[in-house]
Amino acid sequence: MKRAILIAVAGLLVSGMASADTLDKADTAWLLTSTALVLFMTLPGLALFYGGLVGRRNVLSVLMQCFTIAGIVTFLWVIVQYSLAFSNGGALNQWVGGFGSAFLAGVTVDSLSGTAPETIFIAFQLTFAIITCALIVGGFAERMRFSAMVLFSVLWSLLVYAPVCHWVWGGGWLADMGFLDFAGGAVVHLTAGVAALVAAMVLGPRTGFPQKPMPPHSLPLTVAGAGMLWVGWFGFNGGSALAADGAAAMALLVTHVGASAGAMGWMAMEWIKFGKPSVLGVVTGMVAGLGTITPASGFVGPIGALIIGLAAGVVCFYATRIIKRVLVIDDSLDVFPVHGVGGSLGLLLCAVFVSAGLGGMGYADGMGMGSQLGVQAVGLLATAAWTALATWVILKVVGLITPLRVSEEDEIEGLDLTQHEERGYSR
Amino acid sequence: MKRAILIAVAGLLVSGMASADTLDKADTAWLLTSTALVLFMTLPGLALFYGGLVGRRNVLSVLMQCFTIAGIVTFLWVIVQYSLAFSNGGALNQWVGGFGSAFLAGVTVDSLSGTAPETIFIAFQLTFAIITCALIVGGFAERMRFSAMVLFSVLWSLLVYAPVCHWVWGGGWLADMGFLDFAGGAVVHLTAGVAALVAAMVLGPRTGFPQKPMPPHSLPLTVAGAGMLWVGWFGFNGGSALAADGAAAMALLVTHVGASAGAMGWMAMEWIKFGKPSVLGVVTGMVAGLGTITPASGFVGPIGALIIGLAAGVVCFYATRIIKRVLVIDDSLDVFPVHGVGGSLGLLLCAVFVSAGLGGMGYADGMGMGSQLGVQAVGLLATAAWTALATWVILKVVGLITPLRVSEEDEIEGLDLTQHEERGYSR
Amino acid sequence: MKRAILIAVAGLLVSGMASADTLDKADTAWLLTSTALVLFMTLPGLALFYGGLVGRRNVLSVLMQCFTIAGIVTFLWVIVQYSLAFSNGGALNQWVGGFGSAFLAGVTVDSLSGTAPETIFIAFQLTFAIITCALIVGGFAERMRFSAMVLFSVLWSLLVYAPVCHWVWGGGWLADMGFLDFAGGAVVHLTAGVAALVAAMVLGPRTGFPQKPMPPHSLPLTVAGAGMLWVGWFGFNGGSALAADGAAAMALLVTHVGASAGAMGWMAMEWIKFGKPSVLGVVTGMVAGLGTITPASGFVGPIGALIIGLAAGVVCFYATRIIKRVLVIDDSLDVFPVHGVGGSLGLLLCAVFVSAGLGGMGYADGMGMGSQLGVQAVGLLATAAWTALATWVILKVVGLITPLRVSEEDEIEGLDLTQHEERGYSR
Amino acid sequence: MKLVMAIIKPFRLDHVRNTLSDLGINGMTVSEVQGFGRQRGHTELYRGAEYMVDFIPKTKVEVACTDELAERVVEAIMDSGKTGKVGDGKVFVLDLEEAYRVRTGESGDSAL
Amino acid sequence: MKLVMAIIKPFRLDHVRNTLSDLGINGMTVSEVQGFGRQRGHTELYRGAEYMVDFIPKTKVEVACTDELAERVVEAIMDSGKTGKVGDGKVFVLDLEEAYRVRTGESGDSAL
Amino acid sequence: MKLVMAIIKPFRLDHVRNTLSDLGINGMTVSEVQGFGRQRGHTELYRGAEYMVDFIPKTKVEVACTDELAERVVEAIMDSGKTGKVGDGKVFVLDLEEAYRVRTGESGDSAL
Ligand SMILES: Nc1ncnc2c1ncn2[C@@H]1O[C@H](COP(=O)(O)OP(=O)(O)O)[C@@H](O)[C@H]1O
Ligand SMILES: Nc1ncnc2c1ncn2[C@@H]1O[C@H](COP(=O)(O)OP(=O)(O)O)[C@@H](O)[C@H]1O
Ligand SMILES: Nc1ncnc2c1ncn2[C@@H]1O[C@H](COP(=O)(O)OP(=O)(O)O)[C@@H](O)[C@H]1O
Repeated sequence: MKRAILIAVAGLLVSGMASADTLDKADTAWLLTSTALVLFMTLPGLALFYGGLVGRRNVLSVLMQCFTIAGIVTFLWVIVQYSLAFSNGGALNQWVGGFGSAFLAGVTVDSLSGTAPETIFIAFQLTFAIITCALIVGGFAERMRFSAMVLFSVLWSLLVYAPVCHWVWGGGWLADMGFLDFAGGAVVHLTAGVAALVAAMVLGPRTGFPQKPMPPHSLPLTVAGAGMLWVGWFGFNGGSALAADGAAAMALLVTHVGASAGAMGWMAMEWIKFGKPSVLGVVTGMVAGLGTITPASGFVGPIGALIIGLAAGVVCFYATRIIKRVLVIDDSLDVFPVHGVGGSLGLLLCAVFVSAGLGGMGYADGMGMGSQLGVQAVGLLATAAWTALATWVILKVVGLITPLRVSEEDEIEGLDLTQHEERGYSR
Repeated sequence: MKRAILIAVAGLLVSGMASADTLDKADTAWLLTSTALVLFMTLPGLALFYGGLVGRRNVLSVLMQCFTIAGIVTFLWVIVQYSLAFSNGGALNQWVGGFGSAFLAGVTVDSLSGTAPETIFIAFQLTFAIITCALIVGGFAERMRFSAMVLFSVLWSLLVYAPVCHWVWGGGWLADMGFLDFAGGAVVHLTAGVAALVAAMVLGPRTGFPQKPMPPHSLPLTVAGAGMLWVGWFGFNGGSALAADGAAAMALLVTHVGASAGAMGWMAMEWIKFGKPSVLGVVTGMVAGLGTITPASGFVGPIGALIIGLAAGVVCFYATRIIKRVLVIDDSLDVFPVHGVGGSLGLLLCAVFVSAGLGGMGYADGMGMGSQLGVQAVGLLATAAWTALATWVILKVVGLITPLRVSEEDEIEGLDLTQHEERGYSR
Repeated sequence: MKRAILIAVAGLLVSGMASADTLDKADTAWLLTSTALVLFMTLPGLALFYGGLVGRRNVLSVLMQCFTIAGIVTFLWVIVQYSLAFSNGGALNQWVGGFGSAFLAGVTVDSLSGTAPETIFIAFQLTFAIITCALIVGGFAERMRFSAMVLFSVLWSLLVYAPVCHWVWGGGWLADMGFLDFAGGAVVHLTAGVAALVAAMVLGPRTGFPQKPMPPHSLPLTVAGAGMLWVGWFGFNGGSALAADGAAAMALLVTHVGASAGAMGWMAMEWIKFGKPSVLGVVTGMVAGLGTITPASGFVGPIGALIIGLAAGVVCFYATRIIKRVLVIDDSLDVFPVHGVGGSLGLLLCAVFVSAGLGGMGYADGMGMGSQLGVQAVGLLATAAWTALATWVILKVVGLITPLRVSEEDEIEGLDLTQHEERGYSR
Repeated sequence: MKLVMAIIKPFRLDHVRNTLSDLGINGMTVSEVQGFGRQRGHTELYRGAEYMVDFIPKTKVEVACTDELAERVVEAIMDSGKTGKVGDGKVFVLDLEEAYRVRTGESGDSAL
Repeated sequence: MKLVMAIIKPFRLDHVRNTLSDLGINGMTVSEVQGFGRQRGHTELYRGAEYMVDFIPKTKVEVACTDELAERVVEAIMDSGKTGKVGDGKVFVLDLEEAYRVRTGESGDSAL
Repeated sequence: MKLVMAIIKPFRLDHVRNTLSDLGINGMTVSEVQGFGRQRGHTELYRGAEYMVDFIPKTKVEVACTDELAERVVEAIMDSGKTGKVGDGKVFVLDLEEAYRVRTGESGDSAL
């Protein structure tokens, strides 16, 4: 979605009052709010969600990674990442943006992007760039060196996030193909999921995996973060309508339904398999539901969302078991099975439930379920392939500069003390 | 309030620009935000507030109950509960809505409810249905079986919440009578409070009550949740104006004043009685103040709110002591004395401070303080009576299907391990 | 900023649709939201931020102080503080407001302040009055008697906050001089910082300072609070535009950039000095960046914000070391070096980066960098001087009525038990 | 003097303490420990997989008492700590050479 | 060798540790415990009602030392742990049959 | 009977427990403690300043065993707890006068 589809949506939904080139203060008000909500998803939402899941001796390392990513991605964004994602790339425009907006050149208090100030579009999109990079943390948690993490995040943001974002929302080739990704199934969740998986494989498992249980040190923190993610996601998906209108409202409603259905789907699986549902299961299913509804959230109706959410709960439940148990990959906090698989599932199911007959907004001219599915598959595979390749190369390069992992001794001692000279809890 | 009173309010307050049948994007922006705020009250707000108050071995059970309720009430709402609450019930319309909006039939991205998309009205009202059901958790905390809790929540939402909501906000008999309940003194707080009390009595006290002290395992969690409740309540009461106007702003201001006054009222009582005020006292008084101002928040002025809040702090302080100490009922987290008593008090005081002479918005035509008080008393008693009766029957029915309580052994071991196979905190 | 500059801003930025005397619902929607965001900064944001930093035995005392301040400042605001800050002071109007709006006399649901209801302006400004007073808590944490704290907060709010707020935003002498303080570098951060420093000196250091390490008892709480502060600050600075327009959007963007740059600046210092960056360092730098960008947030562009933030990280890092290590003053949670120094730095740098040549909004007519710097210096010194003097006098007066500190025994036992008869954590 | 050290189930602590008080024991020191033994641990769920946790929260009670009282202290703990289920715990008796009360400097039986 | 086990007030720990260091003791093990004794607990407030909490946080210090040092260790703890108020705690002395240092395998006095 | 009390590095616990199980020891009690000793503590950062923390998290393992097994228990702990670096910890052996199993009332060796 975003800018690329804005015009279409505007034609369909926006009331006659606003036209694309005057400021609409109501849209602005909602985008201001949405930006706050999406930042809230990362800080403190995701930070706490992840922080609770790791061991007591690594809680700060995860919080630190999330905050540091917020800081450095902001720098990158202002300097060049926004430009690479959203400005015109000239001859390369199918693949990546240009340098025209580097250092936010030409952006003034009066610049508009659609009906809202360009500054809020910049800030809103920046919060997406932040959370995407922060999601990856779950893949290499509890063992990556901090300096390697910083370097990795810089390169990944420039080489993976910026181009993929441009493909889909910046006017690149996927936008041209009619690829549907309302709020980031591919741009956010699939890229983060694949990157986390590759990172987990390149770094290798945590010492003790898979024999040693590694229980979350504080589920209340995780559940607190989960609640914040849910609430913040209203801005993530609802804000992606870029207007305070029926499209935003419907996006919010289906987001909420998707989250609930994901939670209930996962809960049902646990209840059936183990006789007891767990709170970690419920919140994981909720996040899976949210990640899955994300690409579809501007295109489907509430009943579609219910089905998509339930599917997310069940599929991501199995995906988690397969990655951890069958493939024995230590994607520590299950980023790939939840976000990568969820995002992919959502991209595909979106092509089904966008159908007007199934309560969706209907296909674009000349598109049908089959052709849309084809486009979605192409976008999905291209995103996954590029992310996997680039992530792997980046890690290898970073590994040449500085070791990726801490020593076993430091891992046992914990990253908090050895990387940051701090402990999470004292007297 | 809500839809029922919308027309009146619209006439009074809404600026000439918006009429009831075109989309107002500013109203939409505020309702989108308010929906996020009210969900935030439950997740993670109320979940943490309650989670901190229980023992360490039951913290997850409470978080789980809040999240699960959010999930299942969402399902119910989409399927039939919204329809029962807000659609036209035909011949039974005085008592309950119909099935016309079941599965949100006919709701499209363009449907309006007042000046905002119907989808956001649905989502906004859904967050009220969620928190009402979640509030009850405090009554049976630390001893109810999870499966019984799920069953109970389903039936209660359909048989208590949906009809009472219809009476007051869906065009039912209380709306017709001129009953004033701006944001849910009866619909939310009184129903939840009475249900919690009945559940506490039917289930019986926790093992060890009242001899054994059962201190909160983490007051910082509780206080964090309390802060979220306060902030979210701005959306709860302010959003109930269904517009971004002077009515919403005044509702927000009196909500804030009511919360502060409730906190200070309770604090004063503790300081006088025990020589020391406690933080749990302050936040409990704050919640009492908020619950009490809720029905009145669209009708009174700031000075009225100050008095209402102070009254809430003092009255709920005594109510808590009476329920726990005199009547020896183990309403574990004091839902009835805080929400039930607070909501009732607010309904009655609303009839006083709505008076224009006392800074309020003034009585409806043909209404005076006495007659309004009469209407309020009728609504209050009817709500309490129906809730008590239906809750009791539901619990008895659920008890036939599955035991309501865990075994004493499981209660001692804790619900986290025995119901969910998880522990709140590990290494 | 605020009301005083509103007219200028309105002329520059607000679209033609809204004029200063009709209600703009979009502006109202954004102010409603901003008010929630700023309250969120204190409750639970700042409360958790501070609560995590103190010892386990004092966590509740800090939470209690923040909640109690919210309660009592609300009372004061309604009764007289709003009037002293924002109403016309007649002959004394250069120095302080009058009593015309005491008890919010004359404020109705239809009263406007600019394009929004006066009630929301009242509520929005009230959240600033709350957080300013709550920030001071960090200076005297872990040793002040609760009753003395209450008395101090009352007097300080009336004698320091109200007049300084009037000078800058209420039409007083600093507003007349063209003093630039968009969202409270002087009114909020400098006053709080200076007051904390004076309080720390008058009360004396905590027992054991500076030999005994006093590590934070729960950095996850602190980091959670830090995230909330960052998010809430979007309402603090963005809301200070008092409109949902380009000015608000730019303010939000530069706020975000300032926070990031502050975090990265402090992180760089730690990395250089100690070889390792810490999460407490990053979040402290973030708060420093936010405090520093605050006065400038309506006047500078994103590159200016980047530089201001970096400067904040570095300068406040050194300031903290100087106060604690060189001057050996136990400003327990470093309020002065972070907020006082940061606010001052921001006031001065604002005069530089407001320059249109440096990407800012440009100087007012007849103002240049030199003259603006002069005005800023005068405002800064006057604010600091009055705050220091008045705070000192207030503490001395309170000390005559009731001891300021708890006994050494109570300090060792902890304020939670001795002041509030509660413990933060139990089984 | 003897030092009686008992490992019991946490929820029996109140009962044990009351029984000891009845015996005239007016001091004891309690701590949280983890026990391994015949009693099986429990399974825990973690995102769709179960794992085994084999330590069990127990409470350690230490009571210093005179030689004469020692036997009755042991009996009292055995009685009041017993549920009859596996995992009820152990009572160990050690010889205590000397005991002092910090406040007064007293030693021997009168220090207890 | 002796094992000296002391129950003291938590905030005296630093002082006790320094005094023992001065004696040449360069090892000890510390844990958090809850004490019941003559010292009364405290009341706590819970939503407008008070209740009694009767355990009190204490610190347990365990020091293994040679027979010769034992008496001076006890004295040092008694001095440095003392506030003169009820609840100052106890010092218990147990006979220690053998001690080993894991790292080197040393045993006896040289293991301490 | 003996009571073997070992202070070890926390992350060696699993290894120690397995080694003891191999010996036929099927019960032990574990607790978290803080150690002071030759091993240096670590520095911590606090807002741009470093300070020293000199206690180190350790794990205490207590095993009651028969006289015969005692030596092998000690050896097993020494082997499995050893990393060869300073701070590996100590093993202390105390004489255990009597042991009881709460559940059955058994005493002596059969109670272990
Ligand atoms: N040999 C031992 N040494 C020290 N503690 C022991 C020993 N055996 C058992 N324990 C402690 O006693 C507890 C109960 O022992 P367990 O074997 O589970 O049950 P039971 O005592 O009923 O046979 C254990 O959890 C452990 O803490
Ligand atoms: N008989 C005992 N056995 C074990 N610990 C004891 C005994 N008596 C006291 N203690 C410990 O010593 C602490 C202080 O004892 P208390 O009777 O309160 O004060 P005092 O030692 O000054 O008389 C208690 O809290 C408890 O931890
Ligand atoms: N004299 C002692 N009494 C009790 N515990 C001791 C004593 N000496 C050492 N310890 C414990 O053993 C741990 C390891 O001792 P340390 O001197 O650091 O290393 P090492 O045992 O390798 O020489 C300490 O942290 C402490 O818990």
